Amino acid sequence: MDQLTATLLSAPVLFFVLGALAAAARSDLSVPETIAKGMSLYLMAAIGLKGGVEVAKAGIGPELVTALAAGLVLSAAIPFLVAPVLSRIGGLDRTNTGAVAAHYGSVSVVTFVTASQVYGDSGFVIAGFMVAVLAMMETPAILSGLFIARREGGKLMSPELLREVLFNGSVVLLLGSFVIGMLIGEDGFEPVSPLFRAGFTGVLCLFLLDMGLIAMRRILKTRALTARLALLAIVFPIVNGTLGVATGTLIGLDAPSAAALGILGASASYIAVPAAMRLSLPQADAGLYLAMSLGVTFPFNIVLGIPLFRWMAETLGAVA
Amino acid sequence: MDQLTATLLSAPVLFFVLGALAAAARSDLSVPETIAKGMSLYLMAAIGLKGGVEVAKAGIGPELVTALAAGLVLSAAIPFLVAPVLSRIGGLDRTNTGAVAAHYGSVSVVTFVTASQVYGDSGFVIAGFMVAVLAMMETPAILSGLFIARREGGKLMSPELLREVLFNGSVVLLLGSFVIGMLIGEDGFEPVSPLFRAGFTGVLCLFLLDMGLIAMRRILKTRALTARLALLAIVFPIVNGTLGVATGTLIGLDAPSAAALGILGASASYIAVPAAMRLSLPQADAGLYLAMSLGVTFPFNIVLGIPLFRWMAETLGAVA
Amino acid sequence: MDQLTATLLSAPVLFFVLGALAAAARSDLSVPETIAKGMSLYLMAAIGLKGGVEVAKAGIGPELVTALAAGLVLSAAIPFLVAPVLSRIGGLDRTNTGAVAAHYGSVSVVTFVTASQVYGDSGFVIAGFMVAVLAMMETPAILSGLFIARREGGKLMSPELLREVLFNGSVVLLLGSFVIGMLIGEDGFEPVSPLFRAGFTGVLCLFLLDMGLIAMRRILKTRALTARLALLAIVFPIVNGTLGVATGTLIGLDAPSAAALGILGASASYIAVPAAMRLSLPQADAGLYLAMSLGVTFPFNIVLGIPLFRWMAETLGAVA
Amino acid sequence: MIETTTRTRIEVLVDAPLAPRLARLAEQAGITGHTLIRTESGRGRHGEWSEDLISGATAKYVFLTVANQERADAFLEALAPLLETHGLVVLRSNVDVIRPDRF
Amino acid sequence: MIETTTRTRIEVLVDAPLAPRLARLAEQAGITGHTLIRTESGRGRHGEWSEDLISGATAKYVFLTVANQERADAFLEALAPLLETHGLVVLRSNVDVIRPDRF
Amino acid sequence: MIETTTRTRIEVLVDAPLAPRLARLAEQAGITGHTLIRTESGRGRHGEWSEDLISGATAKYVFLTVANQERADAFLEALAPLLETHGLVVLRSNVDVIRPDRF
Ligand SMILES: Nc1ncnc2c1ncn2[C@@H]1O[C@H](COP(=O)(O)O)[C@@H](O)[C@H]1O
Ligand SMILES: Nc1ncnc2c1ncn2[C@@H]1O[C@H](COP(=O)(O)O)[C@@H](O)[C@H]1O
Ligand SMILES: Nc1ncnc2c1ncn2[C@@H]1O[C@H](COP(=O)(O)O)[C@@H](O)[C@H]1O
Ligand code: NA
Ligand code: NA
Ligand code: NA
Repeated sequence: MDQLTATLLSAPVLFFVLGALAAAARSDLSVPETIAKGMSLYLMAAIGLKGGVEVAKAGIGPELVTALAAGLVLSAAIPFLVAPVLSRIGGLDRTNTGAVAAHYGSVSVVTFVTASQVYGDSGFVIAGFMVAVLAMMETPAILSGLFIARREGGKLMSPELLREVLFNGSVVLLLGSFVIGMLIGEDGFEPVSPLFRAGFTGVLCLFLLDMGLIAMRRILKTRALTARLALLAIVFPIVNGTLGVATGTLIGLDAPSAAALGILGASASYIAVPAAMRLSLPQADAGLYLAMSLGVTFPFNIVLGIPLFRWMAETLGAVA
Repeated sequence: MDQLTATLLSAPVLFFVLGALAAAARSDLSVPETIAKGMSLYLMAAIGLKGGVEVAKAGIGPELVTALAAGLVLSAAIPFLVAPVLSRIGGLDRTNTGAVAAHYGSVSVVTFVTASQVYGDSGFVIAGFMVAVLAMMETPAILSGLFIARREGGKLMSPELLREVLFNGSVVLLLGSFVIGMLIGEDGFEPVSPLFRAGFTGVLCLFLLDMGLIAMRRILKTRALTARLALLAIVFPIVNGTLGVATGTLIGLDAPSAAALGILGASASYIAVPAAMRLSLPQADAGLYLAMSLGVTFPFNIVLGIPLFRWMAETLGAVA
Repeated sequence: MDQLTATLLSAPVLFFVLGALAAAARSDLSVPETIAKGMSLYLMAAIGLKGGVEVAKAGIGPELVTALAAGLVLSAAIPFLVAPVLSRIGGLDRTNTGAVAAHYGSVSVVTFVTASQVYGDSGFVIAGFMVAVLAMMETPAILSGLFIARREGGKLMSPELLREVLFNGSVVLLLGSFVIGMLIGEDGFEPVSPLFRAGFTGVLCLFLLDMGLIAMRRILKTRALTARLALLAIVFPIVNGTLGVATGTLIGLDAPSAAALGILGASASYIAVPAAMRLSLPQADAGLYLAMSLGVTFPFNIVLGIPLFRWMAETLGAVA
Repeated sequence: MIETTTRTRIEVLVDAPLAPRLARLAEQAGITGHTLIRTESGRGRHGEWSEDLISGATAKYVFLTVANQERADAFLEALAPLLETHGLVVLRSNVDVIRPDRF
Repeated sequence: MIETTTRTRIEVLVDAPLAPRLARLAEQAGITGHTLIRTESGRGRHGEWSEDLISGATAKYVFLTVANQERADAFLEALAPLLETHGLVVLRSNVDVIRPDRF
Repeated sequence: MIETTTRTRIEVLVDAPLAPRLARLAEQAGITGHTLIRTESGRGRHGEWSEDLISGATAKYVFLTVANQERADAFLEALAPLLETHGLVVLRSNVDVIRPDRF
């Protein structure tokens, strides 16, 4: 697989590896939390804007609606697929099953962003509207996860939770920037393009450096992650990603966008969902779900998932 | 007014609106304080540098001196204009009157910065030296406000306050960058131009996103803001802005610079003055003056004031 | 010296001076700590990457090995040169002598970065591999300093200290980015070039603004810095820098790289070493070593050392 | 000499997303004021955590409030159901205050 | 067993711009040391605040100092005039320290 | 009424690079939990400091731990050798906790 080398030798992925190695060597290298948060806001605004500008150019087609529906279904359904495996093979109780399942139904913005950068660099361009699908898939999985955990006593939805699901910060920023991109179009984007387009890959490098540090440190200090659960954290992205690519191809997306739906299916949340779970399922073990989603699944997707789902989408696309 | 649509559809203003909507929906979207502070330092350094480089190109004329004098008078005088209104119509006591009045005499750097970006994008270019006027107008109003509040007992000026007035961080950064810009000129600016010129509008977008969040949250959680005071927070910028535009036209500034003097008159401080007031008039209600300057006047100026004062300056300029 | 004016009128150095003046005037201007840390990470990643890309173009020659060896020897030896002076003339006890000596053996990344920017702007280009020498020289001096302080009782090397020496964050980031630069080469660097190359000088300006503030504030609030020690903090960089330039010329480096070795010899650490000293020689006075390295030697090098070592390297190179 | 009165000081180590709920419970117990204090990291029976703005899931604050004994007790009662589920650490001590009517 | 002595612990919640003035008052009362602790946000009779670096007007710190009773009292006396005007929250309690001569 | 038990609260002001060593000492004394609290700046006999992320040399944390008296004493004993060399400030007081078995 030639794509694998291309991915592995791109600057963002190499910085991710550098971060992971530094943490493994127990270096004191670290990126301040607020800087990382700032970069994460920047990446979401940039990807949103660029997606919106693309849609302004290409127009909104029926594809967008189909893709949004597919994303919604995937995000809500995946938790129900992974839950029985988590409880039977992973040995988790109902609460932890629900919490972990919610993470896998939701998505990782940075995995999507890295994929769209790595793909784009070699001319394999994800359609702009997939950003809206990304935003759409962030939070439905939270409800599925809570349903699975079937919290006894108390209302199913506190007002805090409802806001978290509907107006989660990253959803609002992604969708908001997307709409702004549609409103301003290519011309209006031009003055902000030096920051949001030219600066993008560089910021992604520094952000992934931090993610490498965080992911490896999670793995090193976790106590709850058994070998079985670690294995599941690799099996899930492969299965869910395949599901995503297949769905994308079936509903008629082009290969890059089908690959992107694969990435979305495969990736697990580490932003919207963990905060919601602290609030709604506080008994669930944060160390566990962050170790799985951030410590194992995220690195897997960045390094192997990105080339894998492209290959799948190209192969399936050629067949279909 | 065509300018209104142009302003409303520029990326920075749209991000401001996005922030305000997110806060109104009680989204948990937020920009870390230190990131916002960093962007604010960047914007001040950039606007100072660019102003200085312009002056290095155009030379220092008598206009600069007249404009500085006009700015000084406006900043010192406006508090005395608004004070009687604040106490009679607004119903504020002497301390709060002085504190709020000081805010309106001083200026908002970001309002100026946004105006100069929005104007510049359509070829309506503010003269470089107006940055010096901006810096000049930051702090005289503090003294007027304290005089109005006529603090009993204690010295009028503590050493902390004197430093705040003379060497306030934003004044020093604005003027310092302005002088550096004059020293290095166009050639010396070239290596820093990618950061300070090309990146500018993009950073402004992210900063205004945060300002939208902050302004709306202020409004939502304030208790002290009565309907009357909210109305005054809209009347003041209109009146003071008109005063600024008229003064600018009278002293012979070109239309964009007269409009800029209008912006400066209309805008209210939310950086230099609040900190000085916490120190010197601690009994004044910070919730109140921040709600007025940041919650009402700032959004008004960003959305309506910018096109309004341009229109005024163009109309007056044609008449004069 | 024409170079002196060129250095003094470059934007980064002017921002450093602005920061120092603002602090001297006791302005409240300040850059949040996390922003400064973020910029420092950025500068290290950028300088590492660019060095690596240069080496990818030029290939690894025997020069690299010689220069690395020279750097290692300089870093380990300089503490032993300055220690007797510190104790006899400076009047320091053994612990403080060891701690201060370690700082002078190690290096200042930002001094190197500023020099390479200022030199590069006038076509005096430091070889890419000097970044590796920079990284190499960061930590050996720590061991020399501890040996000089000859800590009684306890092991010479705690596990924390060993990690600090081998996997210090800045060493890892510099070397890691250097290797990434070599792997991706000019082509792979292109997408990150807008952030890491175009944005570089501008970020350096803002970072040096903060360093000016910090350096001057250190000087103003230090109690331990005697006139003798302040003088030594100027003599040391001149002597060690001369040693560096001479060594560089002797081992056959071209003039810019010999000047760079001078800069490395002359500069004193304020990142890796202070943290290591807090851990290993806590009785040493942090106020003292930071005042010397950050308060005196750093400004001296930025303003005078940079043109001085260039002049030396050019003169020596012409003779040799 | 300044006159002081004894009041109850309550400190609760709490997950950041839960802090607003504590503020509401305190208010319902008649307590008008509180202050959130920043933490950096910690370790307990559930392992280590450190402030983490990316996921926002592992930051904690110290919720500090001073109140008279009656209100403090009411607040502690209201906290009880959260103690087990949300792994709160609750500390109570006495403290002298200067303007007792405020607390 | 480690020997300890009782000293007075004073904590003052104070607006950030006012913190240097407290340090001066403490020094004048003969207190050589203090530590500022970071807060995040809070609520009181004057409404809510949260750290706000843009205006710099609404950040607060906890000013913590430990001293012997005499100096602590002198410091509290010196604080008195600021209590009403600056809305300070002042807490006093006892604490055991190890090297009593330092405080 | 909520039932509480008295435990010992120990606070140590410590240089940031030394905090992990304190955590190890606490663990060796049988104490399972601690929390690090953020500081901003301070002043003592050795002059002023403020958090400083560039050199990383002058940041400090408050290391807070609650334990039963026996473990608290063991921890204080273990701290003793660091007291002089590392300029720690150590405070001890009593505090009521709700689930005493945790501490
Ligand atoms: N004895 C203790 N002293 C201080 N903080 C503690 C203590 N025990 C637990 N904590 C804090 O409470 C958090 C949760 O504790 P736990 O539920 O035991 O994991 C820990 O991560 C610590 O930050
Ligand atoms: N009872 C309390 N307990 C803890 N902090 C308080 C209390 N009352 C007030 N505060 C703090 O002091 C600030 C000012 O209080 P106030 O003057 O009542 O608005 C509040 O915003 C809180 O941060
Ligand atoms: N009496 C005190 N109360 C509170 N904090 C103190 C006190 N004395 C010292 N400190 C803190 O401990 C640090 C080191 O103290 P020192 O070793 O005296 O310089 C100071 O910078 C303060 O942050
Ligand atoms: Na997913
Ligand atoms: Na004004
Ligand atoms: Na050196």
